[in-house]
Amino acid sequence: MSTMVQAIRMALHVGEERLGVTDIFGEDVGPPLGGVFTQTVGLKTTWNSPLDERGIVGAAIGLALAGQKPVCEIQFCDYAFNTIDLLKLAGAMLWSSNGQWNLPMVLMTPVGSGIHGSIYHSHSFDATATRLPGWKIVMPSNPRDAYGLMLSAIKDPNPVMFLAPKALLRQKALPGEEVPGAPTDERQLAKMIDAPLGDRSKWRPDWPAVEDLFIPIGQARTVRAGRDVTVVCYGRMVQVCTKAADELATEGIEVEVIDLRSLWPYDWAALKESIGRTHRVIFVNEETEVTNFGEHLIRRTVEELFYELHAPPRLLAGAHVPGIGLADNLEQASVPQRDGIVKAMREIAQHAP
Amino acid sequence: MSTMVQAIRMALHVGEERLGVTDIFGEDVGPPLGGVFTQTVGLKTTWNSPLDERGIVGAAIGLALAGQKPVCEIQFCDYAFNTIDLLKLAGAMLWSSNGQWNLPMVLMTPVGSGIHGSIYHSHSFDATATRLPGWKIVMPSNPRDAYGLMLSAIKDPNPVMFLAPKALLRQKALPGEEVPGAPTDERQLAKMIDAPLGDRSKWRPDWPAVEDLFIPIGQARTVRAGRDVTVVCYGRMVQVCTKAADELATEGIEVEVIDLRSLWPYDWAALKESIGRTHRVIFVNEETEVTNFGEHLIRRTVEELFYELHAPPRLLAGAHVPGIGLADNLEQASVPQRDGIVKAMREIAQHAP
Amino acid sequence: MTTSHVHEHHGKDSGLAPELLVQMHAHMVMTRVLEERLIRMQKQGDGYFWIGGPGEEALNVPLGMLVDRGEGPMHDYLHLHYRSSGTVLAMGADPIDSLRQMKSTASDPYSGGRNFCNHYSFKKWNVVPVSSPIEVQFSMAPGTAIANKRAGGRGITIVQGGDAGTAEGDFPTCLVWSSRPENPLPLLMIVANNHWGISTPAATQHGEKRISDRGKAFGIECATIDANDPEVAYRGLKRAIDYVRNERRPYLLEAYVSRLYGHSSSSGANFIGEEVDCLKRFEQKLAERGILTQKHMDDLHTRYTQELLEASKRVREEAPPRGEQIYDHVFVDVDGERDPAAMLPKGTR
Amino acid sequence: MTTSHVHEHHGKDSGLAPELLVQMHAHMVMTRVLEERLIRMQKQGDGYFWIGGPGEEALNVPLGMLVDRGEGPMHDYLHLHYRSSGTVLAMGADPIDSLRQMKSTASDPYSGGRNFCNHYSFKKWNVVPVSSPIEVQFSMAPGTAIANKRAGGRGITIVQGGDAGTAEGDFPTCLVWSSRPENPLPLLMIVANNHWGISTPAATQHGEKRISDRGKAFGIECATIDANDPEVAYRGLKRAIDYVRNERRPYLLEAYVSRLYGHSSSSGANFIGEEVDCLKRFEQKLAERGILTQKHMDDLHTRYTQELLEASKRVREEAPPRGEQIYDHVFVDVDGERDPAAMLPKGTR
Ligand SMILES: Cc1ncc(C[n+]2csc(CCOP(=O)(O)OP(=O)(O)O)c2C)c(N)n1
Ligand SMILES: Cc1ncc(C[n+]2csc(CCOP(=O)(O)OP(=O)(O)O)c2C)c(N)n1
Ligand SMILES: [Mg+2]
Ligand SMILES: [Mg+2]
Repeated sequence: MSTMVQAIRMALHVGEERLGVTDIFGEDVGPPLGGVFTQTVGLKTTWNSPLDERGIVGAAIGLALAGQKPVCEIQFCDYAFNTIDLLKLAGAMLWSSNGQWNLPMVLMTPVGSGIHGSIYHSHSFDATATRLPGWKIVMPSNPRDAYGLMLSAIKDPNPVMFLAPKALLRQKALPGEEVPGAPTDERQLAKMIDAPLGDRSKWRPDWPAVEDLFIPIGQARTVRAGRDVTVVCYGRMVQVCTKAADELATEGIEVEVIDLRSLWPYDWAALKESIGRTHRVIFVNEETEVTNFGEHLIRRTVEELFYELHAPPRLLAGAHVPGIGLADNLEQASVPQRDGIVKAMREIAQHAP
Repeated sequence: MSTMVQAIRMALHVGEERLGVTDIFGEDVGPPLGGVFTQTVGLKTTWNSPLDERGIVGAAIGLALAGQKPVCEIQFCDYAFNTIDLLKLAGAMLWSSNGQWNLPMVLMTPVGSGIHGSIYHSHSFDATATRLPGWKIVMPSNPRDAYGLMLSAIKDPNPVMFLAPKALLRQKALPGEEVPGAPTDERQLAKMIDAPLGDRSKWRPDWPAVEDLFIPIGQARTVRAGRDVTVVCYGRMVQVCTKAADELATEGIEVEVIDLRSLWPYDWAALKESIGRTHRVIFVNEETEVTNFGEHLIRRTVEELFYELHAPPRLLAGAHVPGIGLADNLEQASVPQRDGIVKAMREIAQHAP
Repeated sequence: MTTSHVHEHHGKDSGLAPELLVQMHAHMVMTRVLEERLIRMQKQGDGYFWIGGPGEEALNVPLGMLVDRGEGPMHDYLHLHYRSSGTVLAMGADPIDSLRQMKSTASDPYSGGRNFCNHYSFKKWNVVPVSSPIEVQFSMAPGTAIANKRAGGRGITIVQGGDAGTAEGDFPTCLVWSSRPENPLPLLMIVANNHWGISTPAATQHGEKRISDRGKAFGIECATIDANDPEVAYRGLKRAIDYVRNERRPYLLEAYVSRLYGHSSSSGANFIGEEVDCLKRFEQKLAERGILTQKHMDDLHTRYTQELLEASKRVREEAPPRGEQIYDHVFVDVDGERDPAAMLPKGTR
Repeated sequence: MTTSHVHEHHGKDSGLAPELLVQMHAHMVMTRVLEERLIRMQKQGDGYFWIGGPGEEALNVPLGMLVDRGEGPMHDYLHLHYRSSGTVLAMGADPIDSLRQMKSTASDPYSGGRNFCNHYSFKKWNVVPVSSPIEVQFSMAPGTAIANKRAGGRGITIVQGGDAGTAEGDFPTCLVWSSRPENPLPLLMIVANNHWGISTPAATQHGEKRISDRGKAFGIECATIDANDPEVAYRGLKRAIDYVRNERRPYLLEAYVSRLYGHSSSSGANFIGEEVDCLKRFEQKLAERGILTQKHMDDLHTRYTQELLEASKRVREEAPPRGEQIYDHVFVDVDGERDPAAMLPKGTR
């Protein structure tokens, strides 16, 4: 049972060995630490950067321009907001040069709340990311998807942003969510690839023979089938919504939970099919609720499926306030919680047109 | 008949004389140029800054922290994308200090396409701006509103962003859109407040006795009443939509055009009343169409007015591509045009549920 | 003239009055004890995260003692970082408020339970809110310095950050904006150089022999000092502050400090034996010079520790903020206007 | 050793071969003629906006002549700005393509009618796309320089911008990243100092005596030269490029240049008599030294002018891009994958 952070690390290792990754870099990404979540420890091409997010994104663009395959990290997405101009530039490089320069780069960054991160370690990035034409955006909800999406991101010749739900990084894989080829015994895996505490200068990882797994960018996953309501979510909200759906099942309400996995491009075909069947849909994410990507999905839904709907589509998202406060009550009042989701699911299921 | 750029200049003058404005600054804002659109020429408190948008926003925050009343400018909103972290910080200052520090600052910046500005002088900023909790956002569509919204922005004790549709800056006021107290003879006004070409070191403006006009932030304006369709727009799109509505009137279709004027807070009461009457609504803006503020308004509409709607709500917005190309055909294909708006209005008006 | 040199004064008398040294020592002890209490609280589950300034006391306490404290541009503005506990305590902050912020209580006067510990804000003393993003304070500082200069008094702006943070564009922004020929500013920039950025040694990322050299190209007065010695730090700060106050021009001060408990609770927050302990070193000197006895100093340490232990117990009883309070302080109301927060679509959560 | 000095060699022989000077002169004339043609086109309504490099020929032409031209990290990468016409023409660019970009034709090879004139892009020559935002090229340049160094050849990265732009954080980002002790980079930074930022005189905003001094704190080799003299510029550039090629370390070169037609068409694009005209000055020297006759030089000017006039007529006949092409080149396709642009909701426009 690997964790998501182990899955990411194994994917980056495969990237180095089989997919031509040349540089994995960012603040504290290289030795001795190997990432604030240990996501890059023991890898071959890692290096530490100066404390300069603009320099990190800029260097990644430059490396990609020169045909290298960089994976750069912004330590927390909360610290990427001084680089939006460079992210826009990266997304525009191919387009503005009329097809001359593509950028084979990956930018990975931890997102979302759930670790008591206070104002600057709780930001979401999906709204901002989906406003960057020229970028593909992926966001896994479990170790297997993290592994398969990272491999696809690395293989992709375009800029791809990998948003890692930080609250899930240390969770163990559930059955069916394992990284193919990785030992299922967690003790054994930890011994192989987790760095020892203290001095690691002599330690070398013993990488398991993991298999290729390329989860197509743009392909959603139905986590839980259901006939009554469609719930579209991603990242940390997938587990919360699935638990909420299980709870409602005891009331005889069958909720279909779709994990979008790719935010851009996104799997409209899957959404259309499901909403066409259930006629009721809720979009759930942690991002602040105004000018929110879920609102785009609602727009698309009413644009194409208006007469399919038996209830107004709903959005459950973060409060439109300047930050997520540290105190428990504040964080819980700021992002969707299981109870609220259950309540919304029940309301929409029981809604009579 | 003053132009919008003259109206802004007169409002800034009133700000200096009657509302305590201490600093009007930014790149080329001070002498000799007085702004790339002449919006700040002849004013008392203007000064030029280094070519550093982060420094501009940072200095404005610092000035506001120290109880000054700065109006800072980002020369084109296209160049504000390396300052989003600072804009977020400004919006969070009061909230994160639990109410201790408010920031009485105004940030003004030209937005939108329509002057053949190519990739970096055509950006819209409304989607990004409405994702900044703690900021109020205004965007005028004519000289009078520009004047009245700027005065309210200056008076407001919170950070206010003033988005100026650059394609309208040099248009003359239509009847009813004049700045109260300004001479209606344009030659006379120009002689009084427009700087001469060439050396201006000795020139001094002769300010007209303009009156106070505080257009409440959060109050929309019905530009054109109509029973059949509601169109919600702002900035440059207001004229385009109004012309389109006039065209449709000849077909007996009466379109109501609402100029939002304030994007945050926005006048939901006015929208609700109108949509409740017409049962059909189109939202129009120039911003790229994915994770777009108009999508928020559609979400709010289906959330609260779903059963009032006799047709799916529509969004007309900019193409989701990396930039706005310079060639005419490219720009026109990228942002809403009158023909497309007329077509959409006709479709939604004739739409049979 | 632009200078850059390391002052070394260990051992020999600094010429500072004994009373001053005693007061300085007391503030340093309280700062250390407070940080150790915060670390303990976090480890005991009375807080989620710790970051703070043990190892910077010899720099931050003298700074707090030298500040012209007050509200408005006639007084000094401070743009501090998350290791500045010594400065605010020396200015007169009540340590229990730091415990409140650690415990995220509604009574936390700095952020109402919203921000991490050591994220200070004192409107009445011109201490602007400390924020987590590194170095942004260097972009804001010129603004308050313009106000100081305009006010025509002797107030100045002081901004402080770490060494790794100088790689951000905000640091040179401050160099450029404070030295504009059109309007040079009374602005003291302090770089607390502990030679680390979390896990990254400065020597691997920074080619500067001295960070303070970066001021030279701008004609900015600059110096580098060993701020593990509070007497050296006091005199270095005083020289810098006097210069900025009188000349109304910028000054860049690089100060070597220690990071005694590592970066933060994320890295364990355990005492690092290899780093110089400025407090221990200072106490040896005070004892040698017969200014204070070790006994007196130990007693002080014990008393403060006891006081803060009791304070932490009291804080444990204080209420947390309520969920609906997230909507407080988004805007200050403009009379007559409906609170825009009330106009929000309130999605279910 | 770090140096910073202004070389002055006017009048006296620079030791450069006459053939080289003749070639240099021809490129400078073509560059000037091209810019004047672009200006005329804009004024005649054959383009919306002009910005370019008249006044920088004496710097940019020698640069283009000294570049190791080719594709990939074994050759030089160039991150240029919107005044770099002289560099790309000296490298062999066809001037008609600049007219195409001015006219926004579909045949514009640099941007397909999407970008302003003088926004070059040559994949085959490592000239990365010029973009309008000031100074961002200084944040990207370290990336290509890392690739140059890794490739193990003699290729280097050259990045160029203006003087006002050095106030952006991207400039110091380049200083920090190119001089990291862990991995110093073969990176030549050129600041074309024309003493203006649109309407703002550098002297009002910049306290640096020399911009090149900003490299000193990082131990970066630096120099300031008078690049209104192409011989001085050639030798200054050669010294800098040789150093970077051989030492695989960064170099900061500040070059004084003129802005002969003002900032852009927004400021009128009229000839500014007060500024030094590097081409005129160079032609006087070539005549004095008997290297070229004024007649020959005038004829060249006339011939190029005629050529570009005819080219501009041809370009006028070329087709503009079609509206639906806005969706081209958003992504490069990954085999088997549906083009994501096709998945877009296409709102009416
Ligand atoms: C803009 C930004 N990037 C990254 C971080 C994460 N982070 C927190 S502290 C730190 C290191 C700061 O080092 P330095 O500036 O030397 O200050 P020190 O902590 O050593 O006192 C980093 C990278 C942050 N808080 N802000
Ligand atoms: C980030 C950014 N801010 C503002 C502008 C608008 N602008 C275009 S050119 C210019 C002045 C540039 O001056 P300098 O760097 O000295 O280069 P020069 O034009 O003098 O060659 C400005 C402010 C821009 N293009 N990019
Ligand atoms: Mg440090
Ligand atoms: Mg310049």
